[in-house]
Amino acid sequence: MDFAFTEEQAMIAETARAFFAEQATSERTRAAMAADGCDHDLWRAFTTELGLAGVALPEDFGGAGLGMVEQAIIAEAAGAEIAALPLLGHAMVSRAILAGGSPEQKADILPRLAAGELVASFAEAAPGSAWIDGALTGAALHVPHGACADLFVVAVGETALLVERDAPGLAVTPLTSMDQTRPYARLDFGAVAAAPLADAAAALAAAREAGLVCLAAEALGGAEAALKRTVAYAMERVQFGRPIGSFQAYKHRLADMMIEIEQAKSAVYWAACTVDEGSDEAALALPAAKAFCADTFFMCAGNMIQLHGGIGFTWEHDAHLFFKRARSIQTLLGTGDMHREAIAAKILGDAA
Amino acid sequence: MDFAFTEEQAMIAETARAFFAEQATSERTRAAMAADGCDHDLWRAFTTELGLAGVALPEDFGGAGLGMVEQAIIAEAAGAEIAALPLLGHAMVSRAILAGGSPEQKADILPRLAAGELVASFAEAAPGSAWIDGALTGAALHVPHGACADLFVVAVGETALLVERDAPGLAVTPLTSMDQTRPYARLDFGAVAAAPLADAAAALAAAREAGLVCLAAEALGGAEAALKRTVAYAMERVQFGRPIGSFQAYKHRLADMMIEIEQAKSAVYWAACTVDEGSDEAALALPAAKAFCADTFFMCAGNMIQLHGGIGFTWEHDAHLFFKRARSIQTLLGTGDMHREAIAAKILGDAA
Amino acid sequence: MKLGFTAAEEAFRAECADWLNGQMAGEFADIKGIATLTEKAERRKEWEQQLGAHGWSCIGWPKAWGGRGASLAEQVIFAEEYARAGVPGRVNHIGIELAGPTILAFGTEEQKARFLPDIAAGKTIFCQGFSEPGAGSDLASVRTKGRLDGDEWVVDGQKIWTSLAHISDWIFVVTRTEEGSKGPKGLTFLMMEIDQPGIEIRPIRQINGDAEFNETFFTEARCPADSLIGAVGDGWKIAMGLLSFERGVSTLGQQMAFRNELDAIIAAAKANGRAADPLIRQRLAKAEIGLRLMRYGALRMLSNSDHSKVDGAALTYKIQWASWRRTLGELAMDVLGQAGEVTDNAHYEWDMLPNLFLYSRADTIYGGTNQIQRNLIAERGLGLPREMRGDSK
Amino acid sequence: MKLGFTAAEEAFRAECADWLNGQMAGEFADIKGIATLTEKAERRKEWEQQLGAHGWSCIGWPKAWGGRGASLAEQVIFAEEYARAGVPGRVNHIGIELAGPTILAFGTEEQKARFLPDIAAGKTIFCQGFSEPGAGSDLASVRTKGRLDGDEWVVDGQKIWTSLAHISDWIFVVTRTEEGSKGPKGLTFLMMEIDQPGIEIRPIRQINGDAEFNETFFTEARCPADSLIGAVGDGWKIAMGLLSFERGVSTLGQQMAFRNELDAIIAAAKANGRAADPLIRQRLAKAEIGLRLMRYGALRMLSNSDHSKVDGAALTYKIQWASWRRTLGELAMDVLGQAGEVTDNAHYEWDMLPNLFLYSRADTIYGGTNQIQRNLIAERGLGLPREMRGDSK
Repeated sequence: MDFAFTEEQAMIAETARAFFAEQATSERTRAAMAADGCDHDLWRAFTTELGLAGVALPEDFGGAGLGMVEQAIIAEAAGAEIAALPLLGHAMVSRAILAGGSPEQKADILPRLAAGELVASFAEAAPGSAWIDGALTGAALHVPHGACADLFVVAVGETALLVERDAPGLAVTPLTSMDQTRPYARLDFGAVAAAPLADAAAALAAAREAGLVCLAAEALGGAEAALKRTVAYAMERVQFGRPIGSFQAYKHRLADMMIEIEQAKSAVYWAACTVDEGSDEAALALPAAKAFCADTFFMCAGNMIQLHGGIGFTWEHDAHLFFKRARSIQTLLGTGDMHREAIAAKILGDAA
Repeated sequence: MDFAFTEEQAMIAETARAFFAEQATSERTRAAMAADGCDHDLWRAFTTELGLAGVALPEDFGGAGLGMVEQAIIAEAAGAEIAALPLLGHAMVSRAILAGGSPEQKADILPRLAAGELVASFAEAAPGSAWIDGALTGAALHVPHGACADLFVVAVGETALLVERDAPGLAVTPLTSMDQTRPYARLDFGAVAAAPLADAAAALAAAREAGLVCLAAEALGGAEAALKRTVAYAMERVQFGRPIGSFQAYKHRLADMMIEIEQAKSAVYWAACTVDEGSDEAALALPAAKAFCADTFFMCAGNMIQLHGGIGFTWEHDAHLFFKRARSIQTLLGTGDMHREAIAAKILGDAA
Repeated sequence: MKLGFTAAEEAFRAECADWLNGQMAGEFADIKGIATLTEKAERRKEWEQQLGAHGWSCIGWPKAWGGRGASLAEQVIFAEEYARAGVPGRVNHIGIELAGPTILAFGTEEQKARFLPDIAAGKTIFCQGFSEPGAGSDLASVRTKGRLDGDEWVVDGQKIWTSLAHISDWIFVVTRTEEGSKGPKGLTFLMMEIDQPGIEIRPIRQINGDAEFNETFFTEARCPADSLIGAVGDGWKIAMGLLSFERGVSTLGQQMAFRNELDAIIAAAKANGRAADPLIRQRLAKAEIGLRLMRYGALRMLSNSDHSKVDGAALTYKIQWASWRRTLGELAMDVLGQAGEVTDNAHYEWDMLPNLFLYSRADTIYGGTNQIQRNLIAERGLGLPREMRGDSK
Repeated sequence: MKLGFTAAEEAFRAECADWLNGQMAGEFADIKGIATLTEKAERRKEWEQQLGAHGWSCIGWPKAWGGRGASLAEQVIFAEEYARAGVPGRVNHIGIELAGPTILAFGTEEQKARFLPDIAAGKTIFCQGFSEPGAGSDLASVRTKGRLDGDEWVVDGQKIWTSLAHISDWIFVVTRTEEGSKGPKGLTFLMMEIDQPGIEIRPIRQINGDAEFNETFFTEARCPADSLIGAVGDGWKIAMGLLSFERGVSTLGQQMAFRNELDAIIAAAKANGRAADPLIRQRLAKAEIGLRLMRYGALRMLSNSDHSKVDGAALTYKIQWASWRRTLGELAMDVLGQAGEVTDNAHYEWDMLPNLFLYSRADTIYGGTNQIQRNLIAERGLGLPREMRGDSK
């Protein structure tokens, strides 16, 4: 039992933080927002220079051979800069194939995912979709970074399918999304030929685990950055002849953000550890982390706008990037209410 | 449309406030708490000197011929001093008999209620209770001021029964209650002979209306007093060389109390008016007022303890009287969640 | 204390509703239901004029100045019916709610004659130049300078957050006219025509993608010497008086717009099944309660004839509605789910409810942040000590 | 980063559980499950001695002083098993969590030998004399005076909120030993025996009807000249050091007590049907999440070996648990309904859950109110400007 980063983990955290702080600038993110919502240069740097696209994949498949703790470290650092990167779907698909792919599927795809040659996203098919006789029909409504993915894992009921971007019958429609740093796309499946993953249950569970850890961690990173930037503003901005950070109401609001963030930090790494250690507690830790961190980020990002005053409400200031990302995290992979209900069912021992 | 007190109403408010402030002292209330939870001298003064036990009964029956607005004014003033008086049940029973009693029942009972000769309380029979062949069996679990009432109206399903304190078969057990200024009693009915009110539906509806208005108004009065006393303490108490009321976090907390209280004030008199004017809006206003005012009072009373620091947590200080009254109001006549659900059903047009 | 309306008042309600519904079904059908302040601004200036032409623009004003001397109850009724009919907000709301009442209270007879009928007729659109860059909540730290140059005031400086400046004809500006003065002293309240070389308007894009607010630059901008309201140095007093008008009958119209928003959420919840969720039901009920209490708070405020006392309902009103609406925006999104996070519109323009979610973050900032409101409530309403200014020690 | 325990640690867990469960099923069955700090105090002093006699009292202390030099993981395990077995809280918690560690850190070897083994053996019960009437959160404004009179300190003054003083043997007292000094300067930290004519204890009845707290009056109370910890004038430094010990391994035991409370609520909700209410379910889930995050926050805090940096988990811990528990008390009552508002007991004594509701209002006050905690977090954790003292300008 040692709930602190190892030296290697601390180093990865430092490296990732420095990387995103330097490269995922507001200017570049805004350029990506105006285009397809993906900073492609950043993706290249992330996958080549940093070489961490496969952080949680085994070395056999070209990955770093690390786990969810390290995946969370990366997501936290990327979240702190609201990086316009397709990390979420990529992590979900990587882990899904690792957990549920056939040996051939793994050998074929995982090395390319680890190298960042393929960009992947995960799609939940809408009710009414079906996979019959090897053909997928229906749609997926809100696929994160769906317009810039080369490969999808599509969940249709209890089946997990591999769908390639250029598969005949697949139509990908980019959607104007509130969070322009992770825009959604709609996928329409017109009898698309799709290969099922060998062990769908394992694949979907692994995708969900990775997704929840990533979202919680990126929310943590976003919340921390919102606090840090707002503290900096509070020290510099003068009103009524005093730095606004000297007003107690302002101080207490920032303190409240820190109180939540400290808990969020515990939540993220608790959840990541339960996955890495194969602990039963994962069934509590994952929904807890997702629900808690999403709320923390939303609270912090809302405060970021509020405590910046008028400037925080402008397009020009970055506060809205945090705010919109926070909103999108709330609904991605299940709302807080849903996750809390799952926890209630577990502690009450019912299935209501 | 004129949503302000008439001169008469303003005068009643002033008189009632002065009366309770002078007579419902902490010392007397604590003496009542140590006994049966009723300040009997105060009751005598209230019913004779002030003569307002029948404020919302017609003059024909010895009442003041006024309505729920004036009843609310009284309850607000009594609530501000956490007066140990059986006002709630008395008002509910008075209005129940007025609305649903036979001419004989009204003529027999209402004048004695208006004069304060009889103390009445309202009891909701527990599931399993029954009224068969003129005999009531079962129990009522939490009857406010039940141990000092002479007369009960007992709701059994859709029936409303008059039960006298000395009816054979009735056992009244005083209960040690968290709020000692309005202690509960348990009533056990062992085949008690009871007379039904002529129009039970009207009686129960009127009792509920009066009860919700009284509780909301007394919560308002309690919240206002909690704020006023805490403001006074904030001006006088010095910490770190400054009056604590000069700390912005403290100021903002008090401001938040005032923001809620102002809304609670609107809620109480809106609800009272809807009853007096027979408006359809009563179906929204009554649950809204009860739910909102109970929450406001609980928030203010909790803050009263917190903002007084250690002393606020002592038995000696009055803060706990407010806090415990606030708690009891939350559960009396339906919780906030229940009332809000009723409002939701109404605005959504369903009956879920 | 009485909530009901008289038969005559109900007849007036029918008259309002008839006329407004007729307009929204007829000549002005194209603007029905617009929820932002910026959309179709030119058509809405025509709507201002239509209101004026039919005597419905400023019904509480004296008849002499273009109003109809309506009673409080009538104003309440009109505001309710206006929003109920789906009529969009008044693009001249600054003129009719702030500039007009200020001129009525503090202006000369000549100024009243010059401005009020034109405001009521929808011919003069006003905006408000209070806030300055770097000042934010500290309204008294005005740096924009005004000096008399012969028979003209010459103004230099910059204002910010000037709502709708880009479609306005006039702006009222608080200027520092006494060299070296500080805080609320030495300020003067001027009315200036916008269409002049010395005034430049630059839009500020907001987080919802819209641009209702502007930066307004004054470079030797000019107005005649008699353009001031009150006396030289009275600027702070006038500005504070003006802000108190914000809490007038117009609040009831604003509330009816909120009503439309809440109704849209209720409709969405019923349509997509979220109405069955007990958590959503609680939040809808809370929103309903909050809205009702705003209404009765406003009626209490308007019915209160004793203006000598601090009116708690008035003092707490801003933070109440702003907080309520921000919460409403969050509820709207939770009802819509992910569907609320995407739009068919390629230009990042949002439907009513997502726009409500984004825009309402400004509600708790402009016109006095929630923090400033709590200070005011604690200090004016509860008599607690004032915050210290860092520079006045 | 690793959450699991080794096989040896799991074996240690079994050993702890065996012994504790055996005690609670045997000789000390009569105190099992007690939730307050005051009930059956004399029997619980015997329990302290039983723990000491079997080497389970202060397992993290060095063996030389009565501990067993247990590792962090072992301490975590023992704290968990202690509460899991339904063992009541330590009536000497001030001694083992505050006085002991303070003596260990700042005391002389002689003082260590004199006090530590007796504390570990449950023979010396300590209480804490910090707060004074009128001082409240302002800990530095100590007025209780200490002066050297020959080879004795003589203490005059009054302390308040001295938890469990009425069952304690010793009290540590922060006294002002430098005439005319102010604030944190001129204070000295003394250890005094309570059983002497100069010390009088008066219980303070609390809102839950219980009397855990006391007023403590010093009238020429005496202790030997060598009763001070640290040097004369070091009192503030020692007191602050002591407060930092509050965030040790004992927090995990406290959390397990919270676990028992939450489990009681869950059981009540299942028994009375409230567990079916989606609103209650959300609140139970939030309580569960909060409790888990407290656990992992504490583990983060304890695992953090870099004590040079401000530790955010430690800094935010007090307000986190206090606020969580206050919310838990409200949830408990909402689950119980009106049944929670009455008791069979004629003396206004309450069962665990209603008592939790009432008592938890103190959690956000003592040991630094939530307001003070937020100041500390903002100032120490975020580097924001300090609050001004009114008297230091």
